[in-house]
Amino acid sequence: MAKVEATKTALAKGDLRDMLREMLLIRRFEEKVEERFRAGELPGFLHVAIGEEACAVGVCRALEDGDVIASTHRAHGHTLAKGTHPNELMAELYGKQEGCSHGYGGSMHLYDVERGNMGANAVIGGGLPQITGAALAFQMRGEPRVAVAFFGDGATNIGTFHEALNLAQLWKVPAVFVLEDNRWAESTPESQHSPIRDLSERAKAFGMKSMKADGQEVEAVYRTARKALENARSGQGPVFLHLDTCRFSGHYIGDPQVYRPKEEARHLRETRDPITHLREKLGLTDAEFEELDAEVTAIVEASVAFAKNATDPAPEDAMRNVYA
Amino acid sequence: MAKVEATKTALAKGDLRDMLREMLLIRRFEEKVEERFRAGELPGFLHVAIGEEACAVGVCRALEDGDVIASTHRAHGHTLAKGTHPNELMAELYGKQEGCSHGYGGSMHLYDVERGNMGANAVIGGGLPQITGAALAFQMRGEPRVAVAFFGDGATNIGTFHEALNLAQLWKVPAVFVLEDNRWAESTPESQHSPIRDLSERAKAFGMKSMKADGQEVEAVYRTARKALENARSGQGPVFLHLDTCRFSGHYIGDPQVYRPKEEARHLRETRDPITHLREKLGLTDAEFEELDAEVTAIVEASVAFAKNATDPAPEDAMRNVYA
Amino acid sequence: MPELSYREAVRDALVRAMRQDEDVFVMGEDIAEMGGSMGVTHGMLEEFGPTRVRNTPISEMALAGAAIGAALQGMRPVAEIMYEDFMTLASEQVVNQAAKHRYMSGGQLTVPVVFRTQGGAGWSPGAQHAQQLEAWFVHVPGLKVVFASTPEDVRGLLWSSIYDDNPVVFFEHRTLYGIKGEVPDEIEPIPIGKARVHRAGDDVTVIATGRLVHDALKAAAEAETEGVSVEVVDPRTLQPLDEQTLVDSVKKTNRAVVAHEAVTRMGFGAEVAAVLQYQAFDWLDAPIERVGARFAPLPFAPVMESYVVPHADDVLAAVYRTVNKRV
Amino acid sequence: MPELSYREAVRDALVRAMRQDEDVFVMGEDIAEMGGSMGVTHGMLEEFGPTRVRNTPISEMALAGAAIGAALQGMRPVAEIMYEDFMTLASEQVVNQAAKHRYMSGGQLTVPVVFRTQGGAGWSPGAQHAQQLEAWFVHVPGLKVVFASTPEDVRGLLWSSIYDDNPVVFFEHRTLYGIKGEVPDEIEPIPIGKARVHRAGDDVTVIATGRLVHDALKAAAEAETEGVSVEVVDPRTLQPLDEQTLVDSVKKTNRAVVAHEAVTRMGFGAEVAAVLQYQAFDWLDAPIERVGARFAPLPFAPVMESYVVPHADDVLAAVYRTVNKRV
Ligand SMILES: Cc1ncc(C[n+]2csc(CCOP(=O)(O)OP(=O)(O)O)c2C)c(N)n1
Ligand SMILES: Cc1ncc(C[n+]2csc(CCOP(=O)(O)OP(=O)(O)O)c2C)c(N)n1
Ligand SMILES: [Mg+2]
Ligand SMILES: [Mg+2]
Repeated sequence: MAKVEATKTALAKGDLRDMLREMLLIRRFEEKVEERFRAGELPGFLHVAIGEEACAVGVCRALEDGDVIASTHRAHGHTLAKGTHPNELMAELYGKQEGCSHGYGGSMHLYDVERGNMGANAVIGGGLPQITGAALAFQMRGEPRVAVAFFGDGATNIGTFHEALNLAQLWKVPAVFVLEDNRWAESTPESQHSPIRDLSERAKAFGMKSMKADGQEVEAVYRTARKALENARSGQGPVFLHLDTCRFSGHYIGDPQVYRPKEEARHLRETRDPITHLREKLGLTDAEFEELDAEVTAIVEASVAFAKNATDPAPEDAMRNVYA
Repeated sequence: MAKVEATKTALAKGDLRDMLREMLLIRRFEEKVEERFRAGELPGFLHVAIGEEACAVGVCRALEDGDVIASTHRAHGHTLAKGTHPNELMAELYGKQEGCSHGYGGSMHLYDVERGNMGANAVIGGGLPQITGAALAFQMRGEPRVAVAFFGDGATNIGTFHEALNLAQLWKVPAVFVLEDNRWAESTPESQHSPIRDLSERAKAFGMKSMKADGQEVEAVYRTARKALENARSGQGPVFLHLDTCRFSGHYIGDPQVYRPKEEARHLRETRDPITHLREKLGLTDAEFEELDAEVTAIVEASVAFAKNATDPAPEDAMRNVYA
Repeated sequence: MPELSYREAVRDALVRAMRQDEDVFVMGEDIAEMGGSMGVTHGMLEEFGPTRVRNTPISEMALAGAAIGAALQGMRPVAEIMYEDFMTLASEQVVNQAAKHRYMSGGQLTVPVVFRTQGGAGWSPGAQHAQQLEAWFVHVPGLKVVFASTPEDVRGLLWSSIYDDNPVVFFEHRTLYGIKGEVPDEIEPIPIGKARVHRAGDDVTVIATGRLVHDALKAAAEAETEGVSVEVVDPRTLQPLDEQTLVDSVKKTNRAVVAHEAVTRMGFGAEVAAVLQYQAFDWLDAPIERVGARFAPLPFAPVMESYVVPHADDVLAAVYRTVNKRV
Repeated sequence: MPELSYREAVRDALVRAMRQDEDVFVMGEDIAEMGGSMGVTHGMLEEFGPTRVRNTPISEMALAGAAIGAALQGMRPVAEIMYEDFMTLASEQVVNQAAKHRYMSGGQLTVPVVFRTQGGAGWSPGAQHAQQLEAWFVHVPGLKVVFASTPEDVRGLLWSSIYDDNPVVFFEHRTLYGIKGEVPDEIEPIPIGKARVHRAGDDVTVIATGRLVHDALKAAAEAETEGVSVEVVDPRTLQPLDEQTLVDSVKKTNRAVVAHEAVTRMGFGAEVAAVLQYQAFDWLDAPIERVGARFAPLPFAPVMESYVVPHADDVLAAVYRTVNKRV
């Protein structure tokens, strides 16, 4: 998707409108995924990031060509924001050869190497040391590229996180570690999984620079991400980018959320929706918004049609790609 | 060994003299171990803590009966300070049945459960989560006991450390995590293994209270350890106890230390010897010191004689103790 | 006899042990309010409270290690590792610590801890959420390894595991939680180290674990219609292994098939085959057949996933191969 | 032909690859100034500098993971895990990540990384510094597994591993670093997946890995004096496994012994036995013997340690058992 001019700090209205469109596309895409899953069309284990669209879009918009990301189990938004076509993503969720992982990965293992997506990881923290390593490769070859890892608040409790950030800072590799802090790890609220209330403190243990932004304000995310990337790219070392965000839905599609007051999610949807915020900021009329909505909805519908008509792998294809 | 009265903050001369004696015993014991290893009498892989005696003695003196420790690969001092008789320790190093681990453990796996030594661990960080768990057991049963883990600066880089301290703070268990910071991890200086210069910063990531003491001043170690233990015992949560210490010898017995300027160790021995410091503080005359030295040296010599005359396990004994 | 699902049977053992014994408690990720990702601990928080039904952070090393430490201090913790794939993270603590403390201390310590975990394909989670790694732990002296396939067995064996003074790695199969079966009113502990003969037969012995026990029973019923009499044996505990029961059965049938969902190469079936060829060499009329997953990670697309892991028809084909080998 | 020690042979492969190829670099704990705890990388810091000879913190997960990440970006890292026991810590990254990225991405990625590690008893380090865990990795599709026993093999196979586009877990044996052997002037890459017949024989085939290759050769020489002709084969690569060479040998000798230092139960020998009994069933005149460590952690006291792990006399006894079975 179109890149925003690097040096720019403020964003032109057109850029913001593109971002709104992109967030809306992700929202409608994931709503469709929920619908198709409930209709029994989608196999596997799926997690949507509804409410967190500004994090994916704000960060990925700030990337340069050649930068790479590693995502998590909640990967649809990152994948679309990094440039994978909705058709290829939807086809993957349907387990088709045209899918971005050719049917081998699924929702938790979305890859698009050509577009700089090193893969979504279903093991919490699993992708972080690899981002440190990718950044090391860039550093060793003197390439002006940055490697970016997405992860959640729950992931800050796993040793892999600690080791990966420590090593990245020790070697000052060009990496940015993006914390999407939605204050939940499945059913476990932050107060039950972390002894500290401000997870930026985690970065102190490594002497890593940390930056913070409201994850519901895409412009703020974009601006802060630019700074973080600039810091990493210019050799000043990795950055811990803390995004304050919210999970509107369940942990996984179908999650009854017995552990969470219904009130909470409703309240968040009403007060913290990144799409509503940006729409108001841009002062879009209902007509304008509906036009945008219709446009992205058509793309999503088309992706479902594409996926359904796509090619099923043959059973024996399972034996391919085990080794190079 | 005799416990120091709990509420006391200052130490009576007699207590300090006991500590000097204990540090000297550990020093002479480890010098003897080096000698016997070089003589080819001791099998296995050994690490001495010469120069770090005040950490072991100061902390273990501060413990109450019922408190437990977990040690590291550098365990002789902790083991003696926690009350294991030199005979039992030396016998273990000779692989005898009378050894504190009955010949099954060796230098890196010293246990003395009756005396509260849950075991030395040869996996860096390996014992830390178990100290969190032992403290959890004390907390759940309402016992006024504290679990104490020793570890080095190099260990602060491993995920196990991060997870264990995080969990301990989250659950506010009665544990104290004692960092013996000698600024070396084998051949790797702290500057090469950690991005921060003050490792107390590690505790911030967990919101854990940290306390610091000069690890070469046994009284300071003791006093600070008392405070840390008090904090843990009274339910105010675990403490990160940072002891600034030095490794006078190689990483392991026989280490040529090609990576380290000869100068450094000599300088440390001359300026930072915890035994010299306390001896001067107590104003011991040469005669008094030599008397003390002769006393502990005799104990060490006796331990070697005891160990040599002790019982070799039978080969088939290897099949015992695999299961309860 | 009441009927319980496999899931309820696991819970029943946990609940009864916790009712009678203050030292028993459970810890794991999302086991409290949510009742565990598989719903096993559902309702236990309400009965026992957060002190004994402990939600942990995502810290497999510390959660396993803390359970070990509590066990070393006399508790009987049951730690849940949400997926077998994450046992890789806990493996240092399980393998180097839990399995060895008693030994390294020369018998001073006991480590009465249970690590419950689950895995299994058939629901397309992809390559990181359905591996079967039981073979790894069978290779580690000091550990006991249990893999139960029925509600009755899973309850009785979990009970025995909780009260065993050794560390037990306790495997449950994701696709079995829903199956129902009768269980005794009172828990009857099932000894660790005793295989179960599910079905007597004369022509071929199928030694199966986990989900494959049920596929083996299907295959056996099918084979019977073809006049082939199949004996189905579930070792239930992989370590210690009830070699006698397996060998006796094969000495009777003279043919053996070993079946599990794990990858065939270096899977548990290799150990069973090695034991049988050694102890029943002169009785074997056909090579021992191994049925297991093909040599690939688990793919996402259902058609491919189902191709990688074995099913009843694979067991049946193996059974037929052994008898054809005779003629 | 120059003579190199096993240690020097490993170093030679690393040094030559790094000289010709900027993408190759080494990372691990204490591999720089100290030259590694086994001295393998001695002198390499001086030649290549700290950028390509990287000391890492004690962070096995991150060190393994960073190597994987660099490999995903086109480098060819060789990561040293100081002791096999610590592979438990790296296992999540090796098993869930390195082994599966290519597959999960549907072939988009290659992961040209080598994980060098070592283990082995005989020097009384105790239970946490000498385990042999190669069997674990043989069970994981997507990994290649190498275990070389001679200077020539270790050099040629490490070279092939560095240039293989798949993740390779490369096992070295602690007690072999000192042994010397002739090697070609120029490195001759040894194909991964090709066994080596060290000694031809007619009566019994001994399939051995690591240190046991040398014990097997001792045993073979001894057996010869008793008129028993022993063929000794070293698979060298455990995954992929050169089944053909092993099977052909056994079809010739009709008897097999499998020997390794790892625990026998669920060890690599189980897989070999399962393969042989299946593919050479009608040729076997005796049960396949397995020689491996007894079922205990490694004890400290030398007399006990030596009792737990196998030696030449154990191989010899197994060889004799197979021939006695004939009469
Ligand atoms: C190592 C590991 N342990 C447990 C899980 C199961 N799991 C999947 S998502 C999740 C919660 C993650 O929380 P967070 O990191 O905050 O991400 P979020 O789901 O909130 O986006 C857990 C525990 C896992 N995938 N990996
Ligand atoms: C997990 C693990 N990795 C590597 C080692 C090898 N090793 C033993 S001691 C040591 C250095 C430890 O440094 P530190 O924690 O500072 O303790 P010190 O030796 O200085 O007392 C290393 C790397 C190990 N024992 N465990
Ligand atoms: Mg979260
Ligand atoms: Mg140190």
